[in-house]
Amino acid sequence: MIEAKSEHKIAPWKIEEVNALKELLKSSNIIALIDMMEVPAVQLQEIRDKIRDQMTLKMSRNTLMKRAIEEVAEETGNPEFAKLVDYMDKGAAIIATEMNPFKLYKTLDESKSPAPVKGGAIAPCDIEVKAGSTGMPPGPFLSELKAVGIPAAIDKGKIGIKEDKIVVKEGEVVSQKLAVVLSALDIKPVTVGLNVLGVYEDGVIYTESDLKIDEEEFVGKIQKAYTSAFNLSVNAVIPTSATVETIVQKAFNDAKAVSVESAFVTDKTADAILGKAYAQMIAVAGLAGDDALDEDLKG
Amino acid sequence: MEYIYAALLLNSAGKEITEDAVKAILVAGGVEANEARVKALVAALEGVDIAEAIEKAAIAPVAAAAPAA
Amino acid sequence: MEYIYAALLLNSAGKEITEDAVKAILVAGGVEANEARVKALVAALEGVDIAEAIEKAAIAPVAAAAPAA
Amino acid sequence: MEYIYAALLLNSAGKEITEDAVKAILVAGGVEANEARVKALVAALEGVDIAEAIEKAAIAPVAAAAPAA
Amino acid sequence: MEYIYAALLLNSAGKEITEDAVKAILVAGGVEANEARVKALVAALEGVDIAEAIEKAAIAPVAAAAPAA
Amino acid sequence: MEYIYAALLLNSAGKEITEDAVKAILVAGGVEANEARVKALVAALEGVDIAEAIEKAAIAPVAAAAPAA
Amino acid sequence: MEYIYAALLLNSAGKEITEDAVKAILVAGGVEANEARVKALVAALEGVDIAEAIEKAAIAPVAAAAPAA
Repeated sequence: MIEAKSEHKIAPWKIEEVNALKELLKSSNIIALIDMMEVPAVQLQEIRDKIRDQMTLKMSRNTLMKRAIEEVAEETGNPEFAKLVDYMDKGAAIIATEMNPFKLYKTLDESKSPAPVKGGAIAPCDIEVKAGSTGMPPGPFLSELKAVGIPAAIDKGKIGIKEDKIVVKEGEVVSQKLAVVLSALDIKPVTVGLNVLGVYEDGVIYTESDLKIDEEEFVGKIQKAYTSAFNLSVNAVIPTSATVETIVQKAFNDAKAVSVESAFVTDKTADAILGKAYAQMIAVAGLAGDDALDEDLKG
Repeated sequence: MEYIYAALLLNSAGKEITEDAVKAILVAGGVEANEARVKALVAALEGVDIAEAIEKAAIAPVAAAAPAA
Repeated sequence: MEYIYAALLLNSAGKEITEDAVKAILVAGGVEANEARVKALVAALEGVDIAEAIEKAAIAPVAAAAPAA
Repeated sequence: MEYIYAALLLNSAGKEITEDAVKAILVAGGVEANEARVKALVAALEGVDIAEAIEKAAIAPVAAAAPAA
Repeated sequence: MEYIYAALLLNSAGKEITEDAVKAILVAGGVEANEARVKALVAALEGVDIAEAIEKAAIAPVAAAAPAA
Repeated sequence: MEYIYAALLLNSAGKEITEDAVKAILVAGGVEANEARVKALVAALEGVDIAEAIEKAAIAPVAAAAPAA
Repeated sequence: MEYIYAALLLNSAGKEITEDAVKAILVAGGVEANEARVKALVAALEGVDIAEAIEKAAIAPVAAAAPAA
């Protein structure tokens, strides 16, 4: 460990930096490690502007952040906090906030924006180039397109793409040449922003997979729970204000079904029984042919 | 349903639905007429407007289906 | 409709639908039985699966309602 | 419908639907039990599979709705 | 379902649905009446317009099926 | 529905549905537990196959029809 | 599903769904409450209209019933 060896002659600015980081770490209940490696400067500035009021973002060297975290964990007697360093990655930064980890994640997620894919990167999805004019005049771009396998030609004085084409599949590496072409076509297949590496709150460290909430899934679960409760209440006849009417209706429908099936006429089911017999008569009349029918039934 | 068919046959023919009439039809059809069922049926149909009941049967499902549209 | 009800009664009672049986029911119901119509009915229903036709009738009104909707 | 409810109660409790049992329930409910209707009910329910009739009724609307869709 | 059938029997007969009445019917039907269930049912039915609920039941199924489409 | 949810929570957690357990949950949820309802709930669930009762579609359509209309 | 049932219990009782309330119910039900799951639940429900979800579920059973038929 380089730091261990150089402990006694550590540069004063580093000590200051670690102290500043420690102050930040102690300032809030929720501490997040985020990854901002891939975020271009322009976007980063936009994001910082957006989140400024809700959280403090501080970049530093990993070694210094690690040291600050470990020292805070030790000073506060909180070994769980020290585990945050396990989530550190290159390009990490610290966020201190009072926003709960789930809200923090949502806020950061919503602040992401589309960006061009870089050469050498893995395509995050199938990248498709759409047919149509590129708006560019004839020139070397035409051969650049062709070189990466995009069918292009001059059309009405501009370079046009002849058909939709998936130029790289999800998971494949985007070549340097293709990246340049996609950028020129203003195709932004990646989303960049601050990715959560780990968030500490109250003794628990949350990772992205913990924090990524699928609201649809929750809605589905709520519906399933409600339906289950509704069915159980009705089927086991445990009346509640939400189900008592349905229970009454089920009992009535049971009685009606048995009355009709047995042709035992009651004041509530006379119509249904007579109607059923009539409908059957009409159905059979339909099979009987005109000669077998009286005037009323001929149609 | 034999009992009901017998009653509707009478109604359709414009005859009164009496116990004797229902029984006579059942017997003619080779059905052993249960005295109590005949009695109960005739009593239950008293006061029922059969024409209206049938009409409702023909229309009811349609009416019910309407809000579904 | 009396003729059909007579046929339904026989079917429901598990009897064969013959001209004589239909006629007997009609007469018991006080209906003058038209010979030709009885013949036509019995002929038409020969080989017809009445149970199936009736079953469909239970569902039909709703289906019928669809175009009305 | 009192008579039907009495029968359903017995069926649901796993008891046999007899004239005496139906009458006892009706009387307990303060209903004057009509002898003929009780007899008719028990006779009418002979041969009816109550559980099946109830189940069918619960499903029918849905099945019926399909063609309407 | 015995408890609800007993309650509807009373309703159908135009009687008030009281704990005692429900219990009496259950006992007459040979069902051991659970005190708490009777209480809970009677309480739950208070404020429910049974006639209206039943009326709705007669029409609803078809209409309700629509959103499933 | 609080009582039902309490029962389902216990069932889902593989715990026995007892009066005490239901009451404890309700109280923890800030609900005043009605003794009779708790008792009725536990009694009603005795012998009920909850997994099956949950799956079996209650004729919700009726209840559903209201908002659908 | 225990977490969801706890949340719906609170919702049904007109209480606010807070981390503490959910945890209290789970613990009362003998369920070890996982801090992260409780937090996730409460956070997720902040963006969900439970009343609306339930209303929609009330209609769904019809759809669910169809394949069951």
